[in-house]
Amino acid sequence: MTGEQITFLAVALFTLGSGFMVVTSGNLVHAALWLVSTLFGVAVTYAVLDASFLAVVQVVVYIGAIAILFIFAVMLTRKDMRDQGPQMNKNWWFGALLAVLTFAGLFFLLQGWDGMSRTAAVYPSNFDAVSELGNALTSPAGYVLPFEVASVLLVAALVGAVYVAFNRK
Amino acid sequence: METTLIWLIPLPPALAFFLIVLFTNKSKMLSHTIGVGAAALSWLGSMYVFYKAITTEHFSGFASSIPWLPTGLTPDKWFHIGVLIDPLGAAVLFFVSITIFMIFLYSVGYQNFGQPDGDHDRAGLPPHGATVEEHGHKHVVPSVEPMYSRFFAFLGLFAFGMYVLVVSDNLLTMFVGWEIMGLCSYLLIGFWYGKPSARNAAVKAFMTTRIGDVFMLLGISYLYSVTGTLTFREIFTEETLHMLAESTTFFGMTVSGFIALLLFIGTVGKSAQFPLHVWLPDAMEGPTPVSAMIHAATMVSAGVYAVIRMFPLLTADYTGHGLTTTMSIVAFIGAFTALFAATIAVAQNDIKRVLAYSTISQLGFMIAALGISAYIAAAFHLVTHAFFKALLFLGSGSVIHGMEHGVLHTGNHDVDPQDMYNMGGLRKKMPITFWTFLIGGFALSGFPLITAGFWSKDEILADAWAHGHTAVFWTLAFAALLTAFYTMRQITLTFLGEPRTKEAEHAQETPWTMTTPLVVLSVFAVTFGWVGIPEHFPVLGGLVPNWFHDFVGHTLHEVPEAVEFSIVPLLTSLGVALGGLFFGWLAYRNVNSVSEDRLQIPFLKNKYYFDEIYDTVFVKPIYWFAENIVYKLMDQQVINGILHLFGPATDGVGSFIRNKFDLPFINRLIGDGSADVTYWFGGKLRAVQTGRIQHYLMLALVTFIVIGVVLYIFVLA
Amino acid sequence: MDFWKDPLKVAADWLMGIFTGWGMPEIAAQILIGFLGILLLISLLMVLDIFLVWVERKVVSRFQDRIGPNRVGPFGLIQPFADIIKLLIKEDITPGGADRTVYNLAPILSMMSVLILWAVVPLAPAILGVDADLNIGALYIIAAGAIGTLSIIMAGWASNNKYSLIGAFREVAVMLSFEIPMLTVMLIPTIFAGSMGIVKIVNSQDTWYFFLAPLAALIFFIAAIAELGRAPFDMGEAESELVSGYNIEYSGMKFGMFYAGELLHAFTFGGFWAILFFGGYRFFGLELVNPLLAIAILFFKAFIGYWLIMWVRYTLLRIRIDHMLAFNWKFLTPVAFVLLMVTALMNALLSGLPGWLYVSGMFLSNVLLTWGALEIARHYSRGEREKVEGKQVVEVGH
Amino acid sequence: MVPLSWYLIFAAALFSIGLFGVLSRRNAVAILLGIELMLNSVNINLAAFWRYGKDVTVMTGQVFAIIVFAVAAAEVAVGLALVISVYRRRNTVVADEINMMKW
Repeated sequence: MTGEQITFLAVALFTLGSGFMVVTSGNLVHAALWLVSTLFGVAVTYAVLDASFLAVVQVVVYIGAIAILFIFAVMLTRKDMRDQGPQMNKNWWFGALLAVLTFAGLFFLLQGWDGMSRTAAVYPSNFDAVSELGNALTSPAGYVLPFEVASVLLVAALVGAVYVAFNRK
Repeated sequence: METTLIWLIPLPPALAFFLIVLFTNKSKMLSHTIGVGAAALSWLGSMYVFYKAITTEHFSGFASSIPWLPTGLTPDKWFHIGVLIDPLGAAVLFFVSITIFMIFLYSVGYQNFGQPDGDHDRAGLPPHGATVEEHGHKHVVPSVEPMYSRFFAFLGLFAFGMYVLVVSDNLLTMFVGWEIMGLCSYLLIGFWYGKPSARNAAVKAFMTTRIGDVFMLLGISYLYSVTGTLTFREIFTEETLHMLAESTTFFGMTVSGFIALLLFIGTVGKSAQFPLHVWLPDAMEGPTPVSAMIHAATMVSAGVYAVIRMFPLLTADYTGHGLTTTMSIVAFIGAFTALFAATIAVAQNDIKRVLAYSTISQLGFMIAALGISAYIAAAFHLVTHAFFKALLFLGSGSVIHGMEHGVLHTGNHDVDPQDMYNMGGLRKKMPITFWTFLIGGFALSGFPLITAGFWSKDEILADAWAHGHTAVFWTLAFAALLTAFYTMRQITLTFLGEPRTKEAEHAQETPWTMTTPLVVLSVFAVTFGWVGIPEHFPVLGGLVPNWFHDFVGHTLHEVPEAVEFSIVPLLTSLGVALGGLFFGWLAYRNVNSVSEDRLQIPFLKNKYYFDEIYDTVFVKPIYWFAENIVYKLMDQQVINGILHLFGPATDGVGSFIRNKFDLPFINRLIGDGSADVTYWFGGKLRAVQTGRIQHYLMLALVTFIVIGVVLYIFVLA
Repeated sequence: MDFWKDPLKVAADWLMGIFTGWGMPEIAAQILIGFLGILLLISLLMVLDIFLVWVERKVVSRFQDRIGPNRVGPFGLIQPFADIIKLLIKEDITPGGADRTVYNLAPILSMMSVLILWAVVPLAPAILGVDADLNIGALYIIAAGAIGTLSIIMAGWASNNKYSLIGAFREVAVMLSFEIPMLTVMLIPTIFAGSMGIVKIVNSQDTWYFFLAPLAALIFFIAAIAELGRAPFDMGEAESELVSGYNIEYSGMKFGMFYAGELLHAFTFGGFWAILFFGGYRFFGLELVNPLLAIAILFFKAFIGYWLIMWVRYTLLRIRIDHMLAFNWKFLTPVAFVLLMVTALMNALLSGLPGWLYVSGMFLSNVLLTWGALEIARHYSRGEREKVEGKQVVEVGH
Repeated sequence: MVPLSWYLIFAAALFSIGLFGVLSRRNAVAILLGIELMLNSVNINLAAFWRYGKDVTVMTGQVFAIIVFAVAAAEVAVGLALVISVYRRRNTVVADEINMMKW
């Protein structure tokens, strides 16, 4: 086992463990905080994958905005600090079964794919992924249209969210 | 930098159009600020590009293009659109941007900005004047145009079309600009749509130019199908031209000649050449800045510009000995139009109509020059003509404006402020207008040595003489004589002598926004000629280098040789210009009313009855055909008859089907039956719809897994 | 001689010799030296932090026409140490009903979010002969700020106190909102430098970016103050309304960490302001003489920024929360967006022109934009005022 | 070196955990939390495919991930706004009790 593999396993276990806590934690604020740690694990995974931009954006967008929004929402939709009653619905066992089945199915399908054992090419030393990503996002030969559509989606979501959550007097 | 700027040049007027139409229509102040500002921006950009072009050594063009229509698999095989400013483009851009900017500025004054709203003006009619009270007594002053903002919006769109046309590097976008201008000319000629004459003129202009445009589109399509490209620089390569010149098509013409002819028909429509010239005089119904815009700076020039652009195609099969079929047609139409329009102009009394026919005639000069392959002379005359004709039109607008002032003063609305016989002696009332109009008129007549018109017209004549096209030469020379004659007639009737009406006595000089463009354009009308003095000209030749020839010549692959100097054309042009001016003055210095004018020949006055001929030959028969054949015979008898037959037949079949098939079978069995089945199923299945999102998701997942497993087992394995 | 040229390098080489002499593999020795370097930097920062407490107290008393600490040591310099001892020996209270883990984690995260910022601060042209650059440095600053936001909401929620929760809500809303203009104007140095790397940004500042984009520097400054939660944006701990805001339940060293974290954060943002707009450690080639001199230059510039932040804090009044958010969303953010677009456009148009023309073009466009934005704001606020007070016509007497 | 399979299985596991959360939690906010986990697992896959693809200079994977970020942000904003709106009207955020839309 190389150092890289050990790092990966540690991060993956940390992330999965946090993820598990997200879906099982009885206290919703704790669940949201566990989400933060899961997201942080994912950010580290990106960093391991040499996707530094994604890693930082993950922290900025997910931890800095989305997780905080979750915590806000949790706090705004309750009367007490503690959660009352069970946090799982009656069919949770069926959900668990389905999740396990999904994982098994995915695992089975991935097993049959011959690209599974592929290893990464050596990362070019003078390759600037960030500016390359910038070019890809903004050049007409790249992805400028999806990028613009995504921005329109964000504006629509902004307006929609304000409209939906607005407290009409 | 330059190429980016060229892309941006057409943009400000287009933006101005949208801004004015969408947002600032209410505010006249804001609208004209945006319009004039946009024109100024484009002008600045154009000047920068022009400056860069003339300071570049051996300038051959700024070009840039992007792949646009995916007509191939890889972007380099796509249809490219782009911009191209070569020497010809730079020269055209130069005069187009100046004249457009000047016309925008002029419009502010012409449409009476800053004057009060009219008493009973309404949108669609020219303003009638407003009554104001000052120091206790009322008097009538000009009132502001009700659709002031809209006017600037249309002008902006028009300017956009022209800039697109000039900066295009391919026929397709050029055609787009061409058509935008066609639309705008329709909108602008019919700007005062409350007047029936303006409406009809707009429709006439649109329909007539449309005839040419259809042929032009045919030419473009043919060209694309043969060469697979519409980009100028790709068409004008040696191989392509050679290929086009070698192969033959209909009527034994070469492909290049045939395409050039088709494109030329487009020009005939756009530049109002015989026999599609009829729309242009009527287009005078529009406001005067529009006339200047259409007749000088942009649209008609665009037609000539297109032919100059396609010159390599036109002369692809020209060997230098004997004109080709297409070139002969072009030369004939040009020369004929030049003479024919000049004769009509002699008998017109409306100040703007004279200029309209003079435009047709001058465009004929250019077309004729192209027909005899005098490329640079045509381009030169295009530029100089644009300056002095814009000047003349704006000057005539200024005169009309001054006259309208007089009309408002006297209150006698029967006096036509455009009729030259109502004028006279205006040189004292409107000095700036007079002097600038005089400069423009002399430039048009080709007053020797000083004016720009002399040099460009002389070059055309010299070319015609040097290449031995004597018929063309003498025709054009006679036309030039007439030109000088009617120009002097116009100046004499309008400005010289004594006022013939009370209105003319009370005419007034126009505001600075109108006179400034006149002064600026008059400077160019004189000086622009000096950049193209032939090298072999006696005394003057060689004082200044023949810059224009050198510069524009670089547009072509090989710069055309300058023609040998010859004394005959020089003497001719001196003679016709001075003689025409002198006779014009002599004949009209004492004429006081229409009846004393001996040249009011009905045949000329009525423009050779062309409108009537077209009316009889084309319009009336088509109306008759539409009324009698299409409407009464086809529609009412044949089609309606068939339709009436269908009715009862369908009715019979319908009731049969209804009673025997629909009611018992469809309704009972299938209709009600399916409803029952659905009802039953719905009752059983509605338990599934619990209203809980997670149940749905689970159900979807289960289904997905089941389908996946089934597919895997039965299909993949 | 070498020692004075680059003492850090000499020290690192010396340590390397010792460690490898002990039989340690080279890679392990390098990692160890790296850790020691981090330790050194953090210790330096913590000592600086203690000093900052004294500076802050001294400056505030001057602003308020007092003398400030002057009993312990010369000019009261020993006072912060006495404060620390006091904080350390205080009882460590965790309120009943608090969420213990989260409650105790919050101050640590708060301090951490400040300290990790220093990972991307370029202290000198080259430390240990290496000029490493994180190519997303500018974004990293915002990312670290996100952790600070998290620590505040954790503290506010875990304390089980309504004042602290309200304070945290306000503070977090402000921080989230002001992150947007801040990130936007950070892209402006990025445009000029062509990179998000902080070192690249510093190195390409032959002209301070302040002169290219004064408006961006101003917006960054305002957003930074809001991000710090200092007056006039100190809604989170408005004493007169919320007693002490999100850290109301903290005492002893836990409170000390929030407090010290805030001071160091202010200083750090002074540093980033200097780095992004005032050339960082560069000062007419002086930075090349000695790395320690470069660090001193950077700290000097950071202190100026810090002093400005203090000046604003002790001069201006607190702004109401809704005004603050409206100011951000309706004014600062649009201005920042427009500025970004204008800058990008001008950069494309002016590129290739001589330097002075480029700089003056940029400067002029900024000034024009500022003027326009202020005109619009003035017009809008007059409308608002008239809506509240009714239109008032001022008669001018003859 | 870490083979690609590890990343994919890691992502699949995270996806399944998220799925479990979505299917089993009562609180609507918690359901959204699960969805976030699922989106993140997708992003891990995208980043891994980018890194393990034939050519690292082709940025499709990262671009796709960025767009997923945007979609996630939009989804959270609208989703939480809906939750808050529902809470205001019906005083509950338990998914099982928000079941008016049925036969």
